[in-house]
Amino acid sequence: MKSLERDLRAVRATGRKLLVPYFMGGLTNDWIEHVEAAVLAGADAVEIGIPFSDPMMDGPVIQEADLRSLTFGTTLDSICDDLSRLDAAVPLIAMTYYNIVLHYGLERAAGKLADSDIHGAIIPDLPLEETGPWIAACDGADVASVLLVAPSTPPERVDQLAARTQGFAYASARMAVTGQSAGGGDGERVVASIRRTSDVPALIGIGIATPNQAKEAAEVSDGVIVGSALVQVILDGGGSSEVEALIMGFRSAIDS
Amino acid sequence: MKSLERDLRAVRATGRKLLVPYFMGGLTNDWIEHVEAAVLAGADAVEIGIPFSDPMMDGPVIQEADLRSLTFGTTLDSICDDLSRLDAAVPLIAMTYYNIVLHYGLERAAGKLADSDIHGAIIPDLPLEETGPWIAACDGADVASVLLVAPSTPPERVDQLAARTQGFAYASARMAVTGQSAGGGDGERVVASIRRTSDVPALIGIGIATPNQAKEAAEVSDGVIVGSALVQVILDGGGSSEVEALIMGFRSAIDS
Amino acid sequence: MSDPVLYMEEPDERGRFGEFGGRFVPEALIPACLELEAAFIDAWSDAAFIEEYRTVLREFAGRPTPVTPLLRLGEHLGLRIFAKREDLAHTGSHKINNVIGQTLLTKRMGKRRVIAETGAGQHGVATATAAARLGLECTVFMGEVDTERQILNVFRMELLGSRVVPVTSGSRTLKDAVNEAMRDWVTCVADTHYCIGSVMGPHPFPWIVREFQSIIGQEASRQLADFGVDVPDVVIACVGGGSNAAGIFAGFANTSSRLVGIEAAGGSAVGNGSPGVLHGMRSLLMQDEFGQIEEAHSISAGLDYPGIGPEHAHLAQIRRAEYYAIGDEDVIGALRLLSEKEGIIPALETAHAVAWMIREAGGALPTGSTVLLNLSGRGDKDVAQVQAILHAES
Amino acid sequence: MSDPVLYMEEPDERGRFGEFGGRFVPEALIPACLELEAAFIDAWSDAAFIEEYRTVLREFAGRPTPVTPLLRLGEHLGLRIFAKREDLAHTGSHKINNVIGQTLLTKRMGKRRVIAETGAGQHGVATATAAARLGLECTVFMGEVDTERQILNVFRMELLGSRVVPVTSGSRTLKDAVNEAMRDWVTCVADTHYCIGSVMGPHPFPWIVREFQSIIGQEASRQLADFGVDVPDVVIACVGGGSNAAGIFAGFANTSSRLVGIEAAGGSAVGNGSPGVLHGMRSLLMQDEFGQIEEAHSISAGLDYPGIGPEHAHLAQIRRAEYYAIGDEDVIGALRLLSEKEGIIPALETAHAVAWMIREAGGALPTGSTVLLNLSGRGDKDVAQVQAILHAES
Ligand SMILES: Cc1ncc(COP(=O)(O)O)c(C=O)c1O
Ligand SMILES: Cc1ncc(COP(=O)(O)O)c(C=O)c1O
Repeated sequence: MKSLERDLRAVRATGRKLLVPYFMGGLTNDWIEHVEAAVLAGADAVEIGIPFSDPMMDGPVIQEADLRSLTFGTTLDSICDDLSRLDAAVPLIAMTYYNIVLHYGLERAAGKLADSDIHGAIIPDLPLEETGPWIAACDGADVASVLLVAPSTPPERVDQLAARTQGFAYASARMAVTGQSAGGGDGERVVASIRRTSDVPALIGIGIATPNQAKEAAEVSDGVIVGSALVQVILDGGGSSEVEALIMGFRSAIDS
Repeated sequence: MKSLERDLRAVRATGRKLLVPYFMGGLTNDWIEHVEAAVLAGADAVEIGIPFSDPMMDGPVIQEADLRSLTFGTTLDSICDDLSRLDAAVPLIAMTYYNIVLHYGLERAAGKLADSDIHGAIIPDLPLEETGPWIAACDGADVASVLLVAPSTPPERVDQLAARTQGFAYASARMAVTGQSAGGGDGERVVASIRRTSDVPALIGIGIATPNQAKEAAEVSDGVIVGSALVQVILDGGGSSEVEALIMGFRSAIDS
Repeated sequence: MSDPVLYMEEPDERGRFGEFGGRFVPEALIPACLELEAAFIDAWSDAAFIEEYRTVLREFAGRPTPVTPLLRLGEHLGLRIFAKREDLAHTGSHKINNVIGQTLLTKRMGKRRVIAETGAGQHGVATATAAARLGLECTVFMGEVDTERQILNVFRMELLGSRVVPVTSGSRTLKDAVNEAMRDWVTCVADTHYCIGSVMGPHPFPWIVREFQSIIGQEASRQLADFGVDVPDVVIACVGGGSNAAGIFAGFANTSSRLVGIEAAGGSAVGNGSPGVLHGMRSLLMQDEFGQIEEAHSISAGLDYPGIGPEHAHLAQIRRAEYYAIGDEDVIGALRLLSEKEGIIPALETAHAVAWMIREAGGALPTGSTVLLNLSGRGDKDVAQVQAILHAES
Repeated sequence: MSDPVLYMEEPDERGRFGEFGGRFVPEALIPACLELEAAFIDAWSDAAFIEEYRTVLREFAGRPTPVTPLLRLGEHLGLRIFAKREDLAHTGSHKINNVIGQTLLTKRMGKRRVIAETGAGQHGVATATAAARLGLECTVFMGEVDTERQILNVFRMELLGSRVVPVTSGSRTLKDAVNEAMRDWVTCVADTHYCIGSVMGPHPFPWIVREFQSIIGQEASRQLADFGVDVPDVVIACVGGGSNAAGIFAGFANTSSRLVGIEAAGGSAVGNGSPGVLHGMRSLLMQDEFGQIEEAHSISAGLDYPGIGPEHAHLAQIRRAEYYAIGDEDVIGALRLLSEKEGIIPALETAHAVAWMIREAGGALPTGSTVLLNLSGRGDKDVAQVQAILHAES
């Protein structure tokens, strides 16, 4: 078992629902402080986007964040460098597209992530069939390869995904890209389908835009991932205090 | 023999070369005076254009005259009315397109022309094969149906045209429309081909733009028709005195 | 028993279809018309020429064009509709059939240059195309108004190596372009063939052009048989000069099919015209009480002509064919309906025929009729104009 | 004796052509890709489906398109040139072959809506056309920059009843339109088929599109035989995503013909690219040292794509096909030469292939070679652009 899964299971064991915010690496000069603020406000783990020119699975908000960050020259390396300044003790999970790690070299990328205390990675354009080489690379380092399960995934496939995912299972609440339509959607059903065969932590993401939606989703899962709602605040110029306030709102809704 | 041919033969018999200027009927208010001025200056006969919207055989100058005259409401009838004011004793020859007389009624048109002292008609879009009904109508009145002979007309056809033309034979000097290119061109050859079988008066037209050209053409024929050069003067605002001067120039060149 | 009357046969020796047709041109052009007539008669009975003509149509122009069943439109209108797809011919309309024939004749006559008139530019582009293929010099006369309206077609002709001459006389549109082409022809007839764009002009043009277009009707008749249709109830085509209509009618003139030609209301020589002589032919013309030719006005440049081919005047007179008019206001809706139902954006010219079909479905076109529509051209050339019209309306 | 190696066969079960291809899509789309693969395999072995596909191509799209001998250009270049005339297919390019196949599959899968990406608008217009014909709802994604450049194609799609969505993300061109179409597909996959416009995207698309386009090569091979050509020395096609090239190569992959694909210099995935993953496929891509995809830049919108279909990447790697690049500066001259010599104005995309032929005649194309050129589309869509370029130069 990879450290990410151990860590998340440990939190779950306390009865606490996991709150995982998403930040686009390099989006602002002070993005590391945003992460720290989120952790301070109650985040249990943080997803860190490594920007890609063609973020096919992302809606307008995260697309804009990708492109804006790229204009600042952000790379996998620059993000890892920045993270050396991070002062926070929660698990970090990278989120990027396959071409980025492929180009970096799969083993080299996994090693670099692990060296930077990033112990999980979500690659949304890697479905089960294509994920082998990346999982192999991740297995050479302590990086959990997190797989997604979609509302459209048929049962046998859910079983396979649940068996192969590492760290946690990412349950898409909707047939949608990030930030597109809001609400818990099919999250409950997807989590239930994972649960049939696996007790890996199962987090609901995609479309969790308000504390109330997060609360509902957390009730039927092990926690939630909050992406576009948060990135929008930063794109609009929000700083650490806005991040903190937002995360606190989600935290208290989930915990109530 | 129609009166037009008799009249032209009579002039020819005196050794004089025929000078036939062309005027667009109704082109100006005082067009009748232009005709009178031309006669005073030595014209032996006058061609009078009845305007048509689509003067296929005419170059830009006479086209413009057609269209300008039409904007003044000129019709066959209005031209005949105007001619009742004409005080001149030379033969008049109408020049128009077939649709004008067809629409008026062939017999009615021929009768109307004769009544207005117009004893000849040139219809350039009526070749030999199509001219029958019009010749029949002309034969019912004293109107000579003048046929054209072109440089491209083959010998047998020249013979037929020479035999059937009335009043005179119109020898096209060029493969061109009126006013297009200047000079005597093939006029001599066309006249000679007519002469092989006929002694009908043969006038050269199309491309006679200067007194010198007229002189050369007249030397090999019975005379010349002057169109665009004259119409241009009137389009440019010239009045009777300009007409008179121009015709006198042609007259003296021809006679010299 | 007497022979049955046959329609759309050869004109008489004076080039007449009944009382229409003939050869009303200056003497200077008579030899060229006679030469052309002789060359055509000779070529058209020469198996090698016919083979060459058909080969070029097949290998270069994309013939046979298909017949497409218009199922969704047919269901919508309660008709069984088949479309003959001249829009798929090279350069986008039936015009190419004629110019391929005429340019091959030009070569055969030993001439090195062709001239043509054009309105919207379809016939001009087609002529420029066929001329380029054979290495003939080509000059196209186009009313100045049209060169401005159809700037891209002007450029297209230039790309094909042709010279485009803007005609500044008269109304500066199609009719004046014909006049100007005739004038050029008089001047250059020794080495130049005038490639007329429709079944009009002096004999033998209306006949030649009809013969070169009759491949449309021949193909369609054969193709309909493959759909189990022996003879369609009605054959419909739009009519400018009348070449696409003549071409498709030729395949059905001696069957029981009704033949229907659709003119633009503003260029309706049958509906609003009277007999007269223009551009070398006796036909039905829009003219005033003095015999002055009127300007046609239509949303569609290809129907913007005050006359009609003489054979159509004859077919109308003897009632073998029917002619109706469609106003500008019905044309855009018809273009849209065909586009949406069938995925075919027709030329505005063609849309007139579609509009009549829409208007008369269940009326003059009884429900259940089998209809053959000549889809004479594609609408790409018209899309900008249609957009401007719809934009102005909204 | 071992079996000979066969080229352009089915991809392996993971959708790979050699090391390229695959299915790099979100889990959410996997069921749709599997459904499509199953539906295609089923349909493609169903004689009734194949018959329907071929019937629509014949009756609606104008197939077979002819092969035209380009005699004057051939003489000029010292080559024996034949052109496969996809410009004569309905909507003006080979794109229609693919969309007819895919829309029929859409119906077969019981879906009621299609979406498509488009650059210049050719694939969008083709998809809108096929959708109209079948009564499918259609949405086309088009980069905002392209909707402005190609306003008439946008209108054309709207006339055909489609909705055009301007894509405002990224470089607002073709690559972003693909991203956006993928996003829509994720959302609406239950009732929507994504009709991809070239041999790209996740398995099974590159295979399906190649199969639907292989009619080009099949026809051409048969047609060349009629000209007494057994196997051409060289087969040339332009390459954007690579569908027209794949379609014609398919007919000659297992002969001795050289296969030559011509990319735009500014979109040269083989010449300037490296392996990577984009739009669901592993292929050659133009990308920077960090794996960020570069924007392609070409005079021709249809070649303005930073990738290439995976099968082409494979054919390049195993050297069964050769790929070269042509810069913008050579394209207009090639378009003009073909227009003037043959009366065919090609699409700017196609003009790249012509330009290479002109450049290499007597060089990489030895004098006397028999060349089959895929004339993938007509230039009407490009005439305004060419005019603007020539005008700016003069
Ligand atoms: C598509 C199309 N249809 C019809 C016509 C009308 O000509 P015709 O009546 O000679 O077929 C034109 C003329 O330009 C045309 O382009
Ligand atoms: C005429 C034409 N040729 C070629 C292409 C390039 O696409 P592909 O490489 O898929 O054939 C396009 C794309 O729009 C096109 O319109």
